[in-house]
Amino acid sequence: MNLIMASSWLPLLVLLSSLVPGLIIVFLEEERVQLRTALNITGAVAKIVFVALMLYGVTHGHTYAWSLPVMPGLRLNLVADPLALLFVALSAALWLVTTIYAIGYLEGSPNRSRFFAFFSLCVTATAGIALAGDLFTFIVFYEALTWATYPLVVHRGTPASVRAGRTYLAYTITGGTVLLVGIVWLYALTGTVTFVDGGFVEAAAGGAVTETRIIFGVLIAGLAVKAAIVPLHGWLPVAMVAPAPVSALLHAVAVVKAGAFGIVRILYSVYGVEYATLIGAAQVLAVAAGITIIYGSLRALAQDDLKKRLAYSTVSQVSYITLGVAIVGPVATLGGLVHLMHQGIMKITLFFCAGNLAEVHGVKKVSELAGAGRRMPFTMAAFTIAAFGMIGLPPTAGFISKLYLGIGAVQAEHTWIVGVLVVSSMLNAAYFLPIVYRAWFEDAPTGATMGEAPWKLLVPAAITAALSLGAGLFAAMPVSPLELARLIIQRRYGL
Amino acid sequence: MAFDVALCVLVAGLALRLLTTRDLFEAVILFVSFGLALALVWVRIGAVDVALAEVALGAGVTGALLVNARRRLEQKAPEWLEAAHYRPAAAVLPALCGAFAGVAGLVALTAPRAVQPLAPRILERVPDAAATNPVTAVLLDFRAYDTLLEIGVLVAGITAVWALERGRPAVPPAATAEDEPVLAELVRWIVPLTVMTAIYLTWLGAYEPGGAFQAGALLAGAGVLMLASGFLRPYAPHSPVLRTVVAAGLFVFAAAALATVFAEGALLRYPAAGGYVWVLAIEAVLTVSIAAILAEFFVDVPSAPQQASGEQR
Amino acid sequence: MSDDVVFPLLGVFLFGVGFAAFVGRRHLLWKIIAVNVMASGVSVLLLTLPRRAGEGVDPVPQAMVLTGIVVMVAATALALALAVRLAGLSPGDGRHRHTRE
Amino acid sequence: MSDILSPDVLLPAVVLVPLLGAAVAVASARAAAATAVITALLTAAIAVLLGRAVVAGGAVTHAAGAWGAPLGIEMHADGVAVLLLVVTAAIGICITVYATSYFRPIFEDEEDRGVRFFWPLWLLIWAALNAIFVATDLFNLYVCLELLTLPAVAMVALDGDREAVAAATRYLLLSIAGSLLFLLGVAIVYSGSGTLALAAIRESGMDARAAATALTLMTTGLAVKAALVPLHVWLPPAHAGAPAPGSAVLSGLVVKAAFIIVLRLWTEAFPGSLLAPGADLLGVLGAIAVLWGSLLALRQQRVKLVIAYSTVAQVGYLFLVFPLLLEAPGPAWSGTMYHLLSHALAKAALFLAAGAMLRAMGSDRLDDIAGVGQKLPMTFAAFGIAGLNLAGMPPSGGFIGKWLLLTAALSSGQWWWAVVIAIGSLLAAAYVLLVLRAAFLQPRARPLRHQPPWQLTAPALALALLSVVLGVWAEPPLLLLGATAPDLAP
Amino acid sequence: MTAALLLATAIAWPVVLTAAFMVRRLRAAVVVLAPTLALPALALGFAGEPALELQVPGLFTSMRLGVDGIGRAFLLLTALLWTCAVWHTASYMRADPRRRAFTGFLLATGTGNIGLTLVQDTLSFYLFFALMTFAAYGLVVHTRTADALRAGRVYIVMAVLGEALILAGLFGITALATDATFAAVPDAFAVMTRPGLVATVLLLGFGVKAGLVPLHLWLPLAHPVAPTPASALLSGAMIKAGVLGWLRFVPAGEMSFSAAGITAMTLGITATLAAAVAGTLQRDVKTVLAYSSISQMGFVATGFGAALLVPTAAPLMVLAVAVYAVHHALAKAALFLAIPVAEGSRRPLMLVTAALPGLVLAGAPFTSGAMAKAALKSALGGETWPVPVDLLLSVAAVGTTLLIARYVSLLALAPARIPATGSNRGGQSSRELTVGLVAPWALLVALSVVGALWLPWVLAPLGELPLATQPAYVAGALWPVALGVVLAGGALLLRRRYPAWTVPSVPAGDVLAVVERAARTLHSVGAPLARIAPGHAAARGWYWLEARTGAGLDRAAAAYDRAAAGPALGAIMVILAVLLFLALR
Repeated sequence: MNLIMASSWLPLLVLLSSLVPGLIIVFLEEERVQLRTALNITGAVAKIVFVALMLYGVTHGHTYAWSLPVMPGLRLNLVADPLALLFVALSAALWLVTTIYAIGYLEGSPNRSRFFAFFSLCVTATAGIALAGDLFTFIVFYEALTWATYPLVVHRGTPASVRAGRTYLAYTITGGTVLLVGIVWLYALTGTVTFVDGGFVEAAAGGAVTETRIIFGVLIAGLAVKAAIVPLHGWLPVAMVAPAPVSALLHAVAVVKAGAFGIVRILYSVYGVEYATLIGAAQVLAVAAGITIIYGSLRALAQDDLKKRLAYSTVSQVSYITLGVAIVGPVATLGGLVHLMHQGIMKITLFFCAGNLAEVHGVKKVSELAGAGRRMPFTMAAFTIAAFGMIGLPPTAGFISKLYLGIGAVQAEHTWIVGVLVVSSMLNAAYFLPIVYRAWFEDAPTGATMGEAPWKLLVPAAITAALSLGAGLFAAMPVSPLELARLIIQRRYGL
Repeated sequence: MAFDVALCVLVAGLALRLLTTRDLFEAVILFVSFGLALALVWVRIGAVDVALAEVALGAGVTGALLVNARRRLEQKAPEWLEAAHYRPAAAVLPALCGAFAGVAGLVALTAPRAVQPLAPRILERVPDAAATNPVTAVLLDFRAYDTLLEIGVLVAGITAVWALERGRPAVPPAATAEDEPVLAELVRWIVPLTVMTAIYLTWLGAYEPGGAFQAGALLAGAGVLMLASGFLRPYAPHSPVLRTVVAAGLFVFAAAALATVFAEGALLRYPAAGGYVWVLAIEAVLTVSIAAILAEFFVDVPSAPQQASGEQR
Repeated sequence: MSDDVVFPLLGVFLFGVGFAAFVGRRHLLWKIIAVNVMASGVSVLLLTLPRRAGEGVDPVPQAMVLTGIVVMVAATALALALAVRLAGLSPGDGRHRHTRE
Repeated sequence: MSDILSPDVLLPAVVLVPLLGAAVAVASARAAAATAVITALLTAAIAVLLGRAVVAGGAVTHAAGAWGAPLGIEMHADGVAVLLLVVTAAIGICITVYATSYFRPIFEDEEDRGVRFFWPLWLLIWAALNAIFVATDLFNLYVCLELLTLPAVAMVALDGDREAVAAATRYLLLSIAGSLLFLLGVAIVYSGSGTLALAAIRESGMDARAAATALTLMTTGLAVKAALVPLHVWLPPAHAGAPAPGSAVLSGLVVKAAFIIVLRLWTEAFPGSLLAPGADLLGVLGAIAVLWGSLLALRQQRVKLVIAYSTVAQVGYLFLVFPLLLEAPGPAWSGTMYHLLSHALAKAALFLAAGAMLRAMGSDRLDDIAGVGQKLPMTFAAFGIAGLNLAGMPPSGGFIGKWLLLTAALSSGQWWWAVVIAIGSLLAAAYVLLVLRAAFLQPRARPLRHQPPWQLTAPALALALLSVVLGVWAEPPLLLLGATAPDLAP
Repeated sequence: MTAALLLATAIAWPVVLTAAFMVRRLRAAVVVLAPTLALPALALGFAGEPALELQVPGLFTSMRLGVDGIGRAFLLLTALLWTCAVWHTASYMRADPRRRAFTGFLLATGTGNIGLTLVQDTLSFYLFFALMTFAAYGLVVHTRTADALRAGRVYIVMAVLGEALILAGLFGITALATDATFAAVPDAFAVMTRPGLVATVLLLGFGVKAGLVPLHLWLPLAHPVAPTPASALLSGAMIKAGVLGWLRFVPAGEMSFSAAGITAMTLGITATLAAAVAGTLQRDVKTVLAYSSISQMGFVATGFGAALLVPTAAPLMVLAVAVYAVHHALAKAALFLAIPVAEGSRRPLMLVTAALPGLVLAGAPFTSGAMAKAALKSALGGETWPVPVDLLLSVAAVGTTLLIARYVSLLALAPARIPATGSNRGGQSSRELTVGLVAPWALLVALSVVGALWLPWVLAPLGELPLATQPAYVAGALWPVALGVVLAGGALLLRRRYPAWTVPSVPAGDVLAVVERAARTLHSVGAPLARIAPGHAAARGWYWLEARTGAGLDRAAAAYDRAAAGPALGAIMVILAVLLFLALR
């Protein structure tokens, strides 16, 4: 009963749990480290608790909704349906670890209050995106995310980082604006923006096929920027100048995910995959995703800068999500959705490790990785697990996603997608295995510094690595991401 | 009829000349006479109030201001005077503009008049107004709100001028009675007369053409004369007395407005009994303020730069 | 032609020539004079446009013109003050009040 | 004796009180500041009360002298008017607080920064603004315009450097010419319709050609005052040259007043004209303004100039309403008004923040404000929030306005306006970033000359936050606007 | 119950050991315990009754364990080999600095290899198969010499290729299967739109591991460089995993896969012949064995291909393939383990013993080899082939014999005269023979010989195979061996007579060089293509535009301001008004 009483507030609480600390931290002096840390951790834990509550409720058939009237006919809707929970759970979980990591990573550096303030705002926006119950709410938080992330990208304040920030905004704001136009257009056409499982466009405007096609294009074009779909991915590798926790955030938790999640929403709750396929939009999207997957991997091959390589790997990996939801059929969607989580935990691990390497030993390039396994065994172990996950080797999480994607592709009789997956797996291996090889099978250069990262940097990586292994190894367990995703699919397809 | 045409031609000619001449002094003189001629036009039309105002303000004060400004420019930036570069060659665009304005005016001119004009309706209600002179009735009753804001404009103007001139020391008197005997003598006679006339005009305003603005202008003129002849030492620009006098008109008028809103439930709706008194009172105060303001306009023309900059450094 | 055409024509002319001068002449004082002439033109039109032959003059436009004249005096005074002030200032003068590079 | 709180008292009071305040401020230099503060609070209170009254009991009309139109002048306060009054009041209070400190000399060589003239000028402007918002009479509007222009010009020249004075002169002459064009229009209307009341003109069955001429003249005249491209040249130097609080009120409100009048003319007096291609012409000019203004803003080197050019662009947005108003009355009207309101708040905040930076850093050149983010966090926060509002980023009033305008454009099938709006907001983001970026750079070793007191930081932040509130709590104002959308039946 | 427990242990023990190895403190102990890696599995292999099932719901995609007929055969051989090899390693590696690391990889690989014989569902099979494949890399590159690393590179590339192909096949099956079990595989194929494609993909995928030509490239490189026990396992156990993969994933006998079948047979027969030739010309004894493995796998492939092609012959074929796998595993392991022993002593007795498994391989009469060949032939005999298959197979047997001969001769040579390769000899020219070194070898020899002689009798009834004792078959089996021996002798005599003659040699990994060149070309073409970044180009374009037009914009603005200061502004105002007027009326 109590739970039900509080229920309608839970989505809001999830937002506030990071918004409030953020706003307090803004006004905190640099020196108040203890208090700031306390705030951050409390907020993160609180968020997880709230999410857990909702998770429990949703798995027991309860839906949480909170809304605030903004304009006549338009409200700020926070709805916790399973799909939303999938994303919000991911961001909540990863926020905690990333916070711990960031605290360790930034020890003693300037402007930490600013950093953590925007860090929290960033996560708030992400949670908002996840819980958005309609396109209006979605765009609100989507844009908020763009601006909340900017200070993090330029955090170092070097000319390089400011340039990167400029590029980042140039891309994302353009994307946001295009998206806004698309949303308003759709609103003008259909008169509604509220998400409906299976989409509402067909019902509302099935007649105007051409128009819905164009709008779909506009919407996706807008989202593709954050989702880093070729050719709109340019900002992602450039944003590498940001501190490691930020990169982790960008790639695993917030920005890129927001784009991908948006595409999922469009296909899943706005157009509906069936209708999108009917008007031929989904196929085009799938092809774009396929191209991105291959292209990203090819670019990654050529990178010597570790974080750049990871960035291009993200470009490639995130499009799995798009690919999955762009294919008709429950299993493919399942694959896409579950990859939303899996990619997150695996990629964040990789960035944590990359951060450790750079932070502890100043290793930033793949060519400098020789003997890294000896120098920081635990970090590299975590890295290896995540890397194998990215390649899609069993029993890691990556394999599960890839498996369901492949199955879905076959069931939808898109054999070419199987080809894409296979080739991309090989390419992933081609740019990750050399790293693993250098780390473990080459000897460290003489005079190389030894020593593992401090626990604040290590524990997060260890946790996420364990997760990315566990998510695969225990995929059949009821609490695994796979099962959560399956829940969504069952809702949708009534399986 | 013919006279009208001739008059119009005269006015037009004056305007044309004063706008195209190269000599600023000539232009200013012509402007004053242009104003006077225009006043005749007003009389011909039958707008005596306007005629009075034109003489007092349009021709008088504005003319004086122009003369003064020219003198100051002479002092501080003589190059400005021969800088009256006006090339007929460059007259194409202006001509275009003029033509446009002409066309627009003609369109308006050829357009039919209003189906039901306002004048009759106003005139039939004038008896209910606080003044028997229709114009004054409109100024201080029907459209008193405009007049209130108009005073505001005047105050704004003088404040603006002051703001430009802050830090300026009191202008030394241009002359003293000693070195201008003729003027001094003249002043001895004229000033009292003007004052009398002003008072009369103000009082008259309620019934006949005349009123605060004209009266104020006259007073201002007198003041200016006295200043010029050194009978009157100019106040330091921000002396409390001067500021109070300047503000008084606006204050009283606005206060009256507020009071009427409370008392009569409508802005500047005068009490049924003694509305006339209100009007007279307001007019009286206005006259003084307006006079002060206009005089200040005249006095407060900027000082020499070296002084100004000397002040700043 | 009757007088309810003559005077409006005068108004039109005054406004036109005033506008032309306002646009054409670079010298501030002439610009100021020009707007005054324009104003006179408008006043003439205000008074004479609505009026039919033979009728007395409408008090409302009279009041408006009176107001207009006063407003123009104020505006002219300010404009002249500005012009003279401008003549007194050399470029960049007083800039130091504002910012210091 | 009528009840002090009855709207029939409040409506005239909202104009008279600042007028009285101005008179007092003129009379006594010593009491000026105190008077201003009190007047500000009073006026604000009156505006709010009036607003409440209107929300409760619908639009209020006050007949000056109890004559009523067309004999006398009427004041009319509907939803739009009270929103404008309240927003003006909010900005007014902030500017007043700000000015109490801004003019205080902080440098050895600064003696008199003209504050005692600022007060009366500012109160007169405020009175004029309020008067315009509630005016219903053409000639009354003319007088109000003049009452607005003269102090505004003085504001520009207040800092007294040559550029400012030159800008002021230009501003004055142009707007006098504009006023005269307007007045000529008035003359034509009066002779053609026999009335000066906007509503009455509509019914007067005035000759179409004359009406067109009059509307042309008046619109052109006002376009000068509203700095609509290509008549915008006077604005940037003037708004950048004025002292910060002056710039705030000029950019935030004064320009808008002119636009409001244009809108009133087109919707209330001559609604038929919206059918004509003239509406599209204004739209096109608006579009050009959006692009041209934004592009030039991108090229500026001084913060205040960036903001000033952004005003040129934002005014352009407002003029997009004309082509949209017939096709999509609801969103176009509310959107434009909402954009106007939120932009007023944001722009005022920006200028106040810029002023604080200027006083603290001694310069507002983009290269000199590096690291302002760390040095003046509050000021910079204000700037950032307000800037995002300009860029139409949620949650902010600007976003709501953008959303509605886009809806109007797209639902009426005029997608090209949507494109303009989109590009405009992109460019806005770009020039806001121009300043934000500088703040994140590592600070130069250039010490603050002066730590701004709360009077310089709080108002800016308050206004910025208000513009956000406007974005989150948008339903009531929008309902109010929607209720008072003009009926455009020609 | 106990069986189930045993089953659980059989798979859990290796996992436990491997996990324990990760912990630095337990490592030493684990290294000691390593030889027990496969013991539970071995026990299970002997004890476990077929069709024993055990399901672990939560784990992975709910893993299924079990032992069935085929599984048991492979379980046995795997467990045996692993036990012997790891045991052997202990003493073989004594002097090796990286001994522990090697053991670690050995454990991981073993876990994979044993696990894949025990699981009953495709996904888990893939899991363990992948584990084995990638862990084995550590075994290949153990010595870190240039050759080793190159071999490793080739191995991993091929492995990834294989994994990817298998993954594709896996998608194909799992998408249509009711569940992941092997039992469901045939039904999946039944409803497939293009079963042939899937089958071929899988054939090639597992073919990489099974050394199917032309996917065999890694074998001749990896075997010589890997430590001998590792080579034994690679050739003995791991390539059999590939075969098991075939049997598990491609339902031979359910339907006819003509494409896959023909591919398999062609490649198989080619392998048997070509590998024999290439191998005989090798200089390194391990390379020789590697090629022999390739050629042997050729036989298996041929058999399997036939099974794919002719459903009716499938049961027999499958059996034959199984038999072949088993006996080849034992024999090949024995041959490998003989090498270090030979380094210790080169007494003729030892050499003869070492050669025995070779004879089995060659299919000398009365051996499982002969029987398997017989089985193949009889199954093939049912059909008519475009080429004389059985003749070719006999020729291949000759080749095998020659290979063995080559092996023995190389074994007989002194280490000094064996061309130095990466193969690890602990730097010493001769080892002292310890029990740990010799016993496993001896055991394997014994097993292979005994098994070779015993298996036919066991298996004959199962698949009503023709007994390999029947004269016809004896003859058929005898002549190739004999011929081979004769040829070998001849070659030996010639070599004695004309020492000047040099034998032409084939580079290890024959066609590899070609492939590598092709890969390089591909990369040089692909790399620039990958550098195209349209989105970024757009951004850069904008900056460029800004840089270019910015100044112009300023100039334009300034010019306009200047003009507007003069009459122009008025004109503009007028033009504006005129336009507006025209637009309004």
